[in-house]
Amino acid sequence: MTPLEILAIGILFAGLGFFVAGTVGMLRFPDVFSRLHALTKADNLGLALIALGTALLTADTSVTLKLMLIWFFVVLASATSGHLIARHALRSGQGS
Amino acid sequence: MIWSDPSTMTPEIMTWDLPSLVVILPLLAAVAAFLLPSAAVGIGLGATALVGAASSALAARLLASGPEISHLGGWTVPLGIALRVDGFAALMLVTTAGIGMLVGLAASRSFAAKGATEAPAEERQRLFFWPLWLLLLAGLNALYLSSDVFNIYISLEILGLSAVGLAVLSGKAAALRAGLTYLFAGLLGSLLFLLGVDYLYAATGRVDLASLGAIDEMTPALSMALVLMLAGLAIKTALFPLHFWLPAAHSNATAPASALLSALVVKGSLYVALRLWVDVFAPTAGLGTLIGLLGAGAIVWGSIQAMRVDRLKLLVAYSTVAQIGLICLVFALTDEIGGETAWQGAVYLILAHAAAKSAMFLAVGRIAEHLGHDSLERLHREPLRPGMAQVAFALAAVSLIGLPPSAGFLGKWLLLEGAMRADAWLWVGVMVLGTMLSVAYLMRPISGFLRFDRVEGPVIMPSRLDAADLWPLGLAVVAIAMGLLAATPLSLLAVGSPFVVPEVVP
Amino acid sequence: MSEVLLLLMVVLLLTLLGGLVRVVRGPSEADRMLAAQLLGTTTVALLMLMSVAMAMPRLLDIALVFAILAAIAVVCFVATGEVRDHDAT
Amino acid sequence: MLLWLVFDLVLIGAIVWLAWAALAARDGFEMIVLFMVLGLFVALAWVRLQAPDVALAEAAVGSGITGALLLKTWRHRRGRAAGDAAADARPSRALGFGVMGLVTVLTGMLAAVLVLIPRPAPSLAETVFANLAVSGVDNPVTAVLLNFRAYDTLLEVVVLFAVVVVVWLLGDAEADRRAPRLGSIFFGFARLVLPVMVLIAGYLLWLGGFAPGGAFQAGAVLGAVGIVLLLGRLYTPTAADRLPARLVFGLGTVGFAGAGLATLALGNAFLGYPPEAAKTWILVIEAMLTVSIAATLAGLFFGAAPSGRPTRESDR
Repeated sequence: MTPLEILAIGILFAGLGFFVAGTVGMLRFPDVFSRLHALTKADNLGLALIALGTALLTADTSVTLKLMLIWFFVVLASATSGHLIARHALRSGQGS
Repeated sequence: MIWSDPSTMTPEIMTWDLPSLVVILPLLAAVAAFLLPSAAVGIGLGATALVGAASSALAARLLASGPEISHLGGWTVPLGIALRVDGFAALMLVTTAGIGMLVGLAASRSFAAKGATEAPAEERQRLFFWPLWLLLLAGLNALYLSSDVFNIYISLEILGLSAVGLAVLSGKAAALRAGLTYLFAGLLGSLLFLLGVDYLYAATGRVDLASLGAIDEMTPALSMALVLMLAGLAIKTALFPLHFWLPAAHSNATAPASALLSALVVKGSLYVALRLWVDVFAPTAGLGTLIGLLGAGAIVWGSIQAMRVDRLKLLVAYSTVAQIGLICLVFALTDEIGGETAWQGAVYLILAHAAAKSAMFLAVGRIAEHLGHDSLERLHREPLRPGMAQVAFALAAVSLIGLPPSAGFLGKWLLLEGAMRADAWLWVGVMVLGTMLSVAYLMRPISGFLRFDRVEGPVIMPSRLDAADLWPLGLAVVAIAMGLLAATPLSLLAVGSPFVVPEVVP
Repeated sequence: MSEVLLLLMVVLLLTLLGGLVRVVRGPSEADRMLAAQLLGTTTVALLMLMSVAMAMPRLLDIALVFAILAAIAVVCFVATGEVRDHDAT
Repeated sequence: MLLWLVFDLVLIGAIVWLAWAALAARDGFEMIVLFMVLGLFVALAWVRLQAPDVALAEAAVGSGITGALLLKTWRHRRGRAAGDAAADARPSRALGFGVMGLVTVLTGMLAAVLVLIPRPAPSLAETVFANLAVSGVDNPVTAVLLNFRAYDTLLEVVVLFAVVVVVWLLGDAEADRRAPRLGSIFFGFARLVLPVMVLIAGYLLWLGGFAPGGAFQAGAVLGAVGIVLLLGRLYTPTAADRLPARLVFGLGTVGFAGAGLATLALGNAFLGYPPEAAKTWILVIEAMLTVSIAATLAGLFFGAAPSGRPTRESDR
């Protein structure tokens, strides 16, 4: 394994850690809002690290660009949906 | 139904790709009728007439020069899809366009624009009947010409969806409920058929009927595929005991929609089943007997229900269940000596039933329009007697029962002859029983029409002949006349008949 | 190398299953939607890893479609949702 | 390899469990979310089956748009049937057992067929690849859908058209509840993402010529644009939009069938494109299909012919 690959694997594992943590938080946290908090970590950082690791492994410019694009849209979508769900939960009294 | 003489046709017609056109024309017309609701009646009738003319020209061409194949996209099978026209297909094309034309003329009257007094529901019926009918026509024609099981599946979907649309056209709660059941039953049928197609492809790597028909050995996988496809088609054809959706769907639709559903839609899937059975798969005697027994069950059950119900429309709908059973007896007979005769009889019964049942539903629609109800119990107490519609009903009943010289008689006679030549006396008995039962249930409304002793007050006959009565009457006359003018249809049916063994060239 | 990737994928798949628990348990509609959102993101991550492990770069197009459509269901969930009277302020 | 086996087994187990859970769920909303999640797993399964085309279609239609359609329908039903016990009635136990029996029989037959079919399974793949060079495109799936079996695809487009006709027949355009406005964050999102979605739809369409992609996937993404526009009240259909909407619904059918008539006029077989220009023909047809499919999906989501009546304003 080249040093680059080792680095990539390390980054991927860090990303995985965020996903595991996000899922655990999703299961363990007591209400919608704190669960939302757990979720956004996985979305933003977890996926960013996975995308970075994948980009390092493939080492291809077009793939890297596509990975960035995917990450960007997932973050955008999750920020928007997080906001919308939180607002909905607040208004409809589903918060607790 | 116009049988033009091939020698009088212009040379261009002789080379036109008529099989593609009879599918494409109604499609384009359906979109046009949806786009321009104000011109929908003209578009609908014009396109139906045009399709009828093209179908007749195609039939004439077939009589002159034999079966045709169009390779779509220029690709030969098994890579591409071919449209194949033989006599059976051409006969169905012409019948469908002809019956569609007469029902369409009746519909143009019953869904006529009423100006400011028109209720929203009436407006919907008027606007949506035409695109749905044209889609139905396209789906049916695609089905008749298809020679590819996957393509048949898609055609069945078009047929099923437009049929559901027609069934719920009235927008009444009962029609919507029945329509939902109809939709689910149809989808279940389609899915079973599709699963059979999957099995076929997995087992043979082919989906075109020519390649599938060339396979001589019925492997277990092929048998399973056949069973699945036939089960799917049985649901769509409403073969007992899978007819559960039919009575409600057919009796709650508006009259022209009921006429189309009963005359044409159930026949579409029956046509496919018969084609697969005769053309493609080596008939398996056990399965054929089973279908025949289900047919016998349908005759008994449908007739008994028709004798019990109180609504005239429901009686006519249950009679469809019984008649489908009668036609399905052919599945038990194709393997026998008189197989070809029985097959001709079944095809003729399909045509006869299409004409007679559409006439009957339109007539019942007219009667219900006059009386404001279609209760059998109250028929003979009504002072109002819509005479022409009742005559149409009675003439259609003549063909359904199978009295000479009607088309129903000819079909039943051929089927009976096939059974007798095969010494299949069980099926002969079933047919005789079915005939007696059909007399019994059809006499209920007809005796109601003819009894005057319970009427309180003077009997009123509608004084003026209404043009709307002409169309059911015309269809009923067709149902009789096709028995007298059977030579051309029968010789057309012989074109490319699957029973003709090709001569071996030494 | 590929073993390590596969191990990552299996663990990621297991977190997907973990997220399912929240979909089933709820209790509120918002909880279920939130869990579905997380599962969607995890699927995108899985597709990224699979594109390397199966050597199919075209899988990223699938991930891209998932990413771009990720918010549709949530937007529908909120936009067709009920508004209580006391919120109309 | 063992790990692949573990991965596949977990995936299969999850799909079976999800299917069961979606059926067994007592709550309609839970059912819908489970179904959406099932779409994710099924897409992964298609990838594992080396069918990226189907996976892409599942991604485009399966989870997002289907989820939105189901959610809207469910809410609509609930809004209508408030207090109506029949609306929430579950199918009878007998029906459940009947369906279960049927599914068991079918699964048994499927297993039997898997055992019975010859190996290697016969297929048309070789014939398709042998003719790919003259089809005008490099993606075998597109070659089958738009050239070898274009007639099937034409009829499939007609099925979509028939669906929209029936929905317009039945649909009720009346807005049935006050819906919340989505707020400025949503509008920022929409402003950024919608144009990109249109671009990606174009990308998928172009991709179909040589890789997984094509009119159906592109149409689904473009249809999602329409759904977001409708949901965010960025576009509210009025009675004046009926004719243009009908035009676009019919565009796929008319364009495809019209192409068939044009090939007939050229003296070719129906839908037999001139070989040297086949790629152009396919691309033009696919472009029309994309627009038509997108409009149809958005139209189905809207659920009715737009009425002349103004929709009730939302509260905030």
